[in-house]
Amino acid sequence: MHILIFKTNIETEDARKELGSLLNSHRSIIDWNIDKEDVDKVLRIESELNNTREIMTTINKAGFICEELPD
Amino acid sequence: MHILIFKTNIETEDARKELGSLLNSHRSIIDWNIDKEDVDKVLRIESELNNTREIMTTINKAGFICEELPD
Amino acid sequence: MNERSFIFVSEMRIRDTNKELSVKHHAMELLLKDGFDGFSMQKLAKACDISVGTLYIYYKNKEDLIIRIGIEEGKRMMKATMKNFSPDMPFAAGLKVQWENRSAYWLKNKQASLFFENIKHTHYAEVILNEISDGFRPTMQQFVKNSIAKKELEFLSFESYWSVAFGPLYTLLKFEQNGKSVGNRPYKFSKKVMYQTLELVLKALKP
Amino acid sequence: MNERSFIFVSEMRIRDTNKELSVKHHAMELLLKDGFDGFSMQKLAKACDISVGTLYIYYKNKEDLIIRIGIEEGKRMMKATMKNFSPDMPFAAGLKVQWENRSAYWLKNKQASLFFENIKHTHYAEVILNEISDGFRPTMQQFVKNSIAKKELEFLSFESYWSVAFGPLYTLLKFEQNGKSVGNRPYKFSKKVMYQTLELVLKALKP
Repeated sequence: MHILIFKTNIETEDARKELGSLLNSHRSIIDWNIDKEDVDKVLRIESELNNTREIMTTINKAGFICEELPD
Repeated sequence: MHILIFKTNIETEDARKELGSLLNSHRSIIDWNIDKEDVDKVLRIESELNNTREIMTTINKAGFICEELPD
Repeated sequence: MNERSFIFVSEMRIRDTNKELSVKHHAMELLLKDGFDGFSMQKLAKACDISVGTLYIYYKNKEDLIIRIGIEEGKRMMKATMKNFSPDMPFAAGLKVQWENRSAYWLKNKQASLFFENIKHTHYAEVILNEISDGFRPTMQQFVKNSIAKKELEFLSFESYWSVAFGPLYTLLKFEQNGKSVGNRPYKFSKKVMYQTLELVLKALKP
Repeated sequence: MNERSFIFVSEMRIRDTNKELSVKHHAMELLLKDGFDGFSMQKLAKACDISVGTLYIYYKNKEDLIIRIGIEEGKRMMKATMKNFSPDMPFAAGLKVQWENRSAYWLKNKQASLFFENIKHTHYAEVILNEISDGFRPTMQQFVKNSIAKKELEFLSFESYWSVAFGPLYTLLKFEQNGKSVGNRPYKFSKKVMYQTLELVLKALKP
């Protein structure tokens, strides 16, 4: 399993729901959560694949900011 | 007795000392203190006279910011 | 002009007890919320909806404010603790009055009680204690001395005595404060449990 | 790329115990300093000198971090409290072991002890308690039950019992934590005073 960490702009409940429908239907994603308290609204994904770039593109296409958070 | 309250830019120990030599030698001033923790570096003066303007001018002349803090 | 005579200030204080109480209430609230380091005159003025200038008329700075509020409230607490109490009372009767007075003050003044709990750890404690415990400390010491002389109380180290005489009471009051006792059990202070506990404490301290 | 396999993470955890201990230490320090509301993952990452991203690999969010650190440390505390203890012990011997274990843990783990003091007032307490008190709570309850059945302990309300059995001990430990007892008296914890106090408590609880 791979853990992918992103910085996002998901703030509202609506945005969270929209993201949810994207991620919940994604074949490789086992679990995910957003830390809404964090300034970077950190998105943490547990994925079966090492597919950082693909997930980032998917989320960006839906109109959200989503960047890698460096180690 | 009158209590006069000012907003200043007295931050350093040196500035405080310089102000001290001004105020300690002033005929009308009974006691004074600066709240260095405060963002406005509040100067609180206990004076025998109602001489807000005169004291303000004296301090301004010495090169410090000193303004009335409104009620 | 922001100057005003002390006579005017004194009159204002008398007329403006509500404002003073509001300052005290909000100061304690902020100190409990943000801690002593996080507290500031600016935040307090905002919470009280008065200008910082007005606050500085009454108090020289944060230190002065905390200490003077602590002294004022501390004196009220000491007075409440001493109600109907005399150091010449039999030990059991005297400790009962102490438990009743302390629990009554705590339950009626939860904010102030918490404030005193927290101030213990700060440098303000010493200044405040020195101002308020005139009379209180000697009276309590006399009570202990008399009780030992009358053979109504064991001779013990001070901390051993105090932890048994008052530790259980403050444990119950802290349960009440949290609404929960050990292991998250819901808890509501009751006089019945207090008196039951006092009985045990009196048994422990009897020679 | 910021992805890494769990196997790698596990290896890192084993190799990097120092980093994990550092996160735990700094988390408790920050929580004590800024409170639970003032604490953030960003501040913690900064204090540990690691990136926020690294922190999120280990913990889902602030809630997850506080709870997991609480559970881990809580289990350590429970284990320490249970050392050489059995619910079948005579009451006096059992309570003595409890006082010895609890004071030893507190004195060796002051930061964690303070952390548990403070977490009591938060919503994290319940989750953590449910995870760690398996075995602990039933054992302590069995001990009390046995002692009452053997007529070694008075039958009392739970809070009355607990406040007398442990209130004085934690009062002494808080004196030690502040370096001061009542009225600003300098204080240093001593086993002699602890055992003297335990004697009184045992006397109080004996039927």
